[in-house]
Amino acid sequence: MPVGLVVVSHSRALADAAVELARGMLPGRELAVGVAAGDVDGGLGTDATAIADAVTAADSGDGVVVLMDLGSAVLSAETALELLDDDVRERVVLSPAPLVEGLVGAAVTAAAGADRDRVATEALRGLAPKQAHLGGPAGGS
Amino acid sequence: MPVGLVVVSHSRALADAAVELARGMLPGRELAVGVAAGDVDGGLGTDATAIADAVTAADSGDGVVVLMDLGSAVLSAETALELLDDDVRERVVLSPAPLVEGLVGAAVTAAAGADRDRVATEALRGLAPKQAHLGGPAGGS
Amino acid sequence: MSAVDAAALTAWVREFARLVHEQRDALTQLDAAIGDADHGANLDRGMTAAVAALEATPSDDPAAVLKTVATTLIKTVGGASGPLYGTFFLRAAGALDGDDGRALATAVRAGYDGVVARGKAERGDKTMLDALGPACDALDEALGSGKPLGEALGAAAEAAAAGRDATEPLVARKGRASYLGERSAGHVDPGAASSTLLVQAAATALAGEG
Amino acid sequence: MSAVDAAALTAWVREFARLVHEQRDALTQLDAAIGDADHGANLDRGMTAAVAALEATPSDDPAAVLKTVATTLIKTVGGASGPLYGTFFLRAAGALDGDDGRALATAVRAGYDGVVARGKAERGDKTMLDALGPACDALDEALGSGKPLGEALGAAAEAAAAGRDATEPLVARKGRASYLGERSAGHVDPGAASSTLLVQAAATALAGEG
Ligand SMILES: Nc1ncnc2c1ncn2[C@@H]1O[C@H](COP(=O)(O)OP(=O)(O)O)[C@@H](O)[C@H]1O
Ligand SMILES: Nc1ncnc2c1ncn2[C@@H]1O[C@H](COP(=O)(O)OP(=O)(O)O)[C@@H](O)[C@H]1O
Ligand SMILES: [Mg+2]
Ligand SMILES: [Mg+2]
Ligand SMILES: [Mg+2]
Ligand SMILES: [Mg+2]
Repeated sequence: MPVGLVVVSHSRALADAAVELARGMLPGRELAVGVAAGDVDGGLGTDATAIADAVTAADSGDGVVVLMDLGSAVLSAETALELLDDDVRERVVLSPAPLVEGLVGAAVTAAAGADRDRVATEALRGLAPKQAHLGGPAGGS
Repeated sequence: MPVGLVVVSHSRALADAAVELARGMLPGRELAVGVAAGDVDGGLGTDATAIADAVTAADSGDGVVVLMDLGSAVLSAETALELLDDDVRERVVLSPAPLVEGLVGAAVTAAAGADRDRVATEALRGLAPKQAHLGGPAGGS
Repeated sequence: MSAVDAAALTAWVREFARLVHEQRDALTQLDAAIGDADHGANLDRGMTAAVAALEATPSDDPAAVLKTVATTLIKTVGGASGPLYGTFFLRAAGALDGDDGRALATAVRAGYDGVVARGKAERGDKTMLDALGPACDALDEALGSGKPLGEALGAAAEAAAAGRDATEPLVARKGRASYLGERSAGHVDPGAASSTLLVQAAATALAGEG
Repeated sequence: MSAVDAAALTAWVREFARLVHEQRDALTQLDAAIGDADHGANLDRGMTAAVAALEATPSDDPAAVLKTVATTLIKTVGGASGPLYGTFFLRAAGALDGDDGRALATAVRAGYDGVVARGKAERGDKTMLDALGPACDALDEALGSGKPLGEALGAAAEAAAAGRDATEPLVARKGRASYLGERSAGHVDPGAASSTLLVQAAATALAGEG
């Protein structure tokens, strides 16, 4: 089973679209990506209990890499860790990678069967092609 | 007039949701963000002519910072530069920042009236709070 | 002598909910100045749900009361204050051991430490810590010098209010308001204001306990 | 002697469109193996639109013909090959100066350089450069040694096909296929295949010109 992926965002639409984009990189290949996004009413917000549920569902024993947008999404993801069973929690990585670019890198790597650390590493490298192409983080036009 | 912002994505839904998230950081403040996303049929893809139009519309003389998702979105944005008038082109920065996190940083800074270089710099810093919170780019759970 | 038991904690939660509901618009106004104008709505939604959850599943276990509040806030608040207050109540529930004032102070201190750990802010960053921190200190000090709980909580509420007021000139360094940089100065932090209500609610509801 | 004029370039574009349409499924199959299974569809959509655009606004200006193809591909292809082929035709249009074989070779070389500048790939990265590059070299060499344009384009088409075939064992280092790493080896690159059609179309349509 591939490493699980979960996208945490303030926006359900953003999370769903990011997942669709990542899936577009992998036509014909199966990839389960959990989504925990939006507040209880579907507005902008995050819900740590929903994140905990998504992580538990995404974990098949090989762990889960969680990508978050920013701000309180990070706080909610950390809070979700407190709600998880100890054995699941140990297998979860909260990734500081960029949401969209990191998700694509993680998805492609997870679909290839890589382990959790490798998937997390590729998530962090998600920006590298864009930065290399545009001439580094300091690059301009 | 604030610096213009344009979001280039393979996915219209992704771009719109990212803009909505950035606007959520700025309640009550006006912020125009141009979107050039999706292929001509609304599928996943990018269109350099649409990007050039969005940049031209977003430019009020103080320049435009363009955020892209990845891959051919970057190629299309660069191609769009070739389609622009010389004077507009000189005022455009293609940012290697992460799409979502960079857009939020750029939007908040642009709304505060900062100049183009400052907005571009803040876009590049968009990941910093998440990375600092989670313990740096190498950080895990 | 009565005790800081499940009923007392429930009364505290209800009083906090009442104050938040009453101050909802004021809290949202504060958040409109330096944030996204939702703090009052967020917390009122969360605390209304917390009171409803306690009514739906009342418990004799004081820690269970705090845990219910925690998970309800985490689920329903949506914004940064959700995981932060949620962590406060979660850690307080985990640390609660006993039903006297000391036990309450220990639990509240653990909750505060949880907010610090979660949000990675420091006092002076213009957050709820600026009200909660002084309140914990005042509570510990008053109990340590032998004051009764009611008096100690009164001192804590005063310290919280002073800490809240002191956020006004500060520049926000954490949370959404930090995006404003220098322009965040000149406004009281909404989370510091709601935290002050939390401590004031304790002073009102738990004055006669422990 | 006839010339590489607007009509000749239009014939080249039409022949390329015809070949792409004919090979549409084969191109998509190649992309299914190491990409996202859309290259044939992308390019067929783009070239069909390009031919339609040339019909809608025919021009006597050879550069205008290439420019129309460029902007149409940029607009309608959607994937990476859109800006890349778009840049090829845009830069070729900008460099076109004259209507003989040398002028064509110069324009095509400028187009190739544009693809290099745009995509920042190198030969050997398993991209369209692996077919276009050898084709440009063969064209320059043949014209340089005095061969007529028809023969020179034939040599270019052979070089493109050889370059295309040589992409099979390569590991992709640019574009979407690079995400596959080592697993991209063992398949011909779709863009190298379509570029070969572009050069073959020139050999067919422009054989008697210049
Ligand atoms: N990292 C943090 N540490 C402590 N408190 C924080 C932190 N981030 C935000 N806060 C508190 O949360 C309050 C804002 O809550 P709220 O408006 O409900 O959330 P949001 O900012 O997501 O809309 C702030 O006024 C501040 O007191
Ligand atoms: N950076 C690049 N430089 C040169 N050619 C590239 C580059 N990236 C992709 N390509 C070419 O584009 C082809 C894929 O085109 P296409 O399938 O239409 O686009 P996409 O990959 O966006 O779906 C590849 O086979 C390759 O030849
Ligand atoms: Mg708020
Ligand atoms: Mg909010
Ligand atoms: Mg493709
Ligand atoms: Mg594609």
